Amino acid sequence: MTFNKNIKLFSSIAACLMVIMLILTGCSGNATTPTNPTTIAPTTSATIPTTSAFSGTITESGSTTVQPLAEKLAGAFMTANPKVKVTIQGGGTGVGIKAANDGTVDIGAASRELTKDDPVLNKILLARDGIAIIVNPANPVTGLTKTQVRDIFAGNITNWKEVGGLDKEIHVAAREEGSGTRTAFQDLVMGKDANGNAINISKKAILQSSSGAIMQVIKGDPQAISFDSFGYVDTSVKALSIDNIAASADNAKNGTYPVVRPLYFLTKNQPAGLVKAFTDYCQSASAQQIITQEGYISVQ
Amino acid sequence: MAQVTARSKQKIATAVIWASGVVTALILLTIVLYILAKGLPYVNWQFLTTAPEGGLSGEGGISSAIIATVYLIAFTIALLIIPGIGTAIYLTEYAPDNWFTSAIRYAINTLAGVPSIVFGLFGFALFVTALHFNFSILSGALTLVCLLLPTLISTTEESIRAVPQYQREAGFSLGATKWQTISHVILPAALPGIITGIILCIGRAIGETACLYVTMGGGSAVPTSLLSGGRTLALHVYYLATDTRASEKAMATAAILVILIIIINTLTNWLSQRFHTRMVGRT
Amino acid sequence: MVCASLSFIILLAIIIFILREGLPAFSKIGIFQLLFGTEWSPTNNQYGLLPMIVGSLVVTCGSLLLAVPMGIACAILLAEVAPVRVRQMLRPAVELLVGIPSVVFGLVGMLVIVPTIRQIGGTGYSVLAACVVLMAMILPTIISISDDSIRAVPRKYKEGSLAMGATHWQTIWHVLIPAARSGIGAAVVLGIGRAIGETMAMIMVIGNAVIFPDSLLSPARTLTGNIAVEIQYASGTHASALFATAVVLLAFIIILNTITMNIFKRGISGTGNR
Amino acid sequence: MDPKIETQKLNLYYKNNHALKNIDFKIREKQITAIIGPSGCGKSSLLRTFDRMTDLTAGARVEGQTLLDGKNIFDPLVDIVELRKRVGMVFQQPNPFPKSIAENVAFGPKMLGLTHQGNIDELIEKSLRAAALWDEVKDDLDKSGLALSGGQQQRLCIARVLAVEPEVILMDEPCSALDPISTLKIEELMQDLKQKYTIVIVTHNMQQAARVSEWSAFMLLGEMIEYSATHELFSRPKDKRTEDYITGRFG
Repeated sequence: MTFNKNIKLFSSIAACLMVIMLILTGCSGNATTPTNPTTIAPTTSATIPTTSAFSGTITESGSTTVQPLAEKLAGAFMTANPKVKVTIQGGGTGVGIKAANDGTVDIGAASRELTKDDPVLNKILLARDGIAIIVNPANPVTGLTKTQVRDIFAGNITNWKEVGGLDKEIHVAAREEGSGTRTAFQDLVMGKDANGNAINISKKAILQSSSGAIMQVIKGDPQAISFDSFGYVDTSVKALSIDNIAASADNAKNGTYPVVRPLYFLTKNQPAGLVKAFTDYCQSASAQQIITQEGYISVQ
Repeated sequence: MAQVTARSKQKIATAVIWASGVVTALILLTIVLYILAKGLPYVNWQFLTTAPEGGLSGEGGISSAIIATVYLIAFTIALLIIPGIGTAIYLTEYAPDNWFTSAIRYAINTLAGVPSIVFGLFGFALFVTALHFNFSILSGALTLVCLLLPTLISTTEESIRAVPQYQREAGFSLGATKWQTISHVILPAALPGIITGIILCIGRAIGETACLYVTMGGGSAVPTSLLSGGRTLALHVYYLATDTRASEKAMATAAILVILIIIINTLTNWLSQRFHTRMVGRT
Repeated sequence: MVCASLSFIILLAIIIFILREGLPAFSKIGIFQLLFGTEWSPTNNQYGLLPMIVGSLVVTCGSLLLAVPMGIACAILLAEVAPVRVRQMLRPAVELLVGIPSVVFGLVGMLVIVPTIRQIGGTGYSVLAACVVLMAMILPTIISISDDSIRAVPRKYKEGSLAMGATHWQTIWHVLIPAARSGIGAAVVLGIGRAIGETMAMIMVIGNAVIFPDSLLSPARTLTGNIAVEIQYASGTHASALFATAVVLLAFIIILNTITMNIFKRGISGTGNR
Repeated sequence: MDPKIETQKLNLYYKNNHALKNIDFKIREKQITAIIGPSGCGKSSLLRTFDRMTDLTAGARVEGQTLLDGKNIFDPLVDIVELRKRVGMVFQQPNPFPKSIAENVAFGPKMLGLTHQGNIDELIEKSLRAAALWDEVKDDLDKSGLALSGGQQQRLCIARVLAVEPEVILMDEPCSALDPISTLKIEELMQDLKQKYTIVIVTHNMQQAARVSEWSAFMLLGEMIEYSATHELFSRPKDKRTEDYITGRFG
């Protein structure tokens, strides 16, 4: 029997060795402090309802577009309520809707309008998000009409010179089918042709499974064009104006910018207790400030 | 005349072989050196100990990924040892030569070939949804156990078979029962081989991404319990590379992964030497 | 006894669960439509896997075409030609590369190989990039296993051939390689298994477009990539179509496995009568 | 004086090979009995039936009986552990465990739970002295058994067997892997072991058989050809085949 003892001994040594390492990295990096967003000016945290009476955990999962925003909001909420733990998971809009519906998480996140075959859920409008048409900064083109955008993405226009650019082939990139951002782009831009069936994005398009990956494609390829949510647009890419309306937060807020979609928190039924506190907070002025800071369009 | 062409064929062949060897070495080593050169400058203590901030910037370090990886590996190995070694012992010592044993062998061989994304889906369907473990280290670990079982079984079986038959006979001849002979003679002799197998599994688990991508949820927060989601170092490389602009941080994490693999390899080689000398005593 | 059947149970569980989740897709879409349909667009309820099957095959064969000759040549170098010093340096390097995670290869592929291919033409995200990355991944596996099997050939075979005045290369080509045939075969099959099973590195470099790749520079999508790329947003029939993709993959592997089991049973006896 | 071990109509089949044919053989207590014959004549197989090592080989089937102190050891009710405690075996290839010398010797008793820690060290010393190895290893008992010389390793195996206080010691060509000096040591050791133990030695070395054993048996192709006192067998062989073998006319 001695052998079994020392195999178990060995694995228990390995296990507690790892636990020790765990504690070491845990405390030295004070990793437990929530990822409080550095961007918030200290003043706003004062107005967060100091409901430090709250404790417990909230679980959220869903759209990867909402995820970074949710992480920032959760961070701020956790600073105000140290005894609360909010876990943010990705997984995509589909997972968010399913998880919220069968209760595996308290809050689901969706980055598109719910359709008829999605389950009926309580929608909490978090923010709106404009979808920008982005190109490599080196691309001379500054604006396109909506029909030009549709023809490019459908594969009818294939050379930049047809839209006032260089004589180079257009490389179309897009999010994979099913992604909230793409579904919104499909409804708002591609739309339907004369006899009512949807115009599809060209099958030759490069598909990437996350917004960040799309940014990589655009950043690396001067001939590439794609779409991504405002939240992701930064100096490494150039957002084109649509029908000469600049892709800016104000234009999106005042409704002139045509390509905007809602970002929802979803709960099975009316939120209550801790979940309600968090969702109310997310609609509070301070939360909306975080939302605008992050490049999204606040609802207030 | 035939002799001449044979000799010239010999020269050409050796040249081709040397060329392919050099090209292969070049390709493979540039990959490793590229990663280390690009990644290492960004590796510092601060990078290792701060938690990554969510969002696109990819700022912050990788402490939550390290903690999640450690949690995952410890839990997976702890779950893996008993069934893995148990099956190997059964197959080498007790298995009757019948259809059931060959069915088990067939299952192990097939499991070894199943792609990790299929394990991921299986884990997703069983652990994440059916058993409601949700996206968590627990689901990830259980999936990894299924994935690594064939590896541990075959390495353990190999090291048990490497123990010479006369050791087994010596044990029996002294009146030891079958289980006593196994646990006191065969397993101790095969121990270094088994440990090598376990380390191999750790190495593979650290490198695994596809099956964890769908079972661990990939949240960037620090995992506090077995049921909280997280991302391993390898997954973090993927998220950094595709989800954020911080490609140099992805390089840094990849560099750490490569270093981990180097450590594991040297450990395995050292152990298999020891296993060899221990069995032979002095030649 | 119990833990032995565990592995058997796990294999069954995998097949059952994947089938259970995949069945709705098979029933709604139909096996024929699923396997041979050429259109894959979940939003319009079209689930044809043929482009992905072709994609997987093209990438696997492409990478094998590159990796197998190089791998075997390198194995010969290691086993027979290289002096011991070189062997002691190269061998650990190859073993190290067997352990390198696939996501590292994907990263290098995305940041180095894709931009270089972009210079040649297209977007860079292409079948060629996928083949190069896959080649780099399966090369170490093929080298190390082929090397082992060449070195396992009994010395007397080699000495016998050399004694008859054969050159070193003739000995290698006519005696050693045939004798190690089953080992090398196993190495190639392992390479195929890993190539078909690779996911993360693929979605980073292949562009994931659901088309039949018409040239080396055109993007494509593999079966595994199809699952990983769309699992995030899949629900309902779309999700079960992804599970159906996993069923197809599983079928590939099981067929591959049964074939190899038979070959090597015969293979081993085959070398006997050389 | 009834025999320590006796076989009656013993037949042994390996799958379809009839290894032992109707062996009737009596081994006297506290004597050294040698079994000689060309390789493949079944002498080792016969030896291995005495402590049922044949059970380990797949497809082995035994007919007839082997009696130890009058009781048939193939009777299913026989406790195999008890049998192997009373009948120890030394193998052709010295096979100490990859453990320390002390652990090697203590292995048997610990397995059988014969002693508690108390007098284990005494038992180790006693066994090593009995195997004439004590003086050479007494101050590095925790050195690995594998680090000893061939002769020492074989004596360690003998010590290991003695530690379980057997009644019979079976030796399967114990010296074929050893140099002449170690072989001589083992043969001297056998002389003083014979006071307390019945010894059966299988060897293809006829001089060794002549030197050490009181009784010798000659086997050929699975049959017991002749069995008598050693000096008689070597000086006045009754069967012609024994005579041919002894005079070295065939292998």
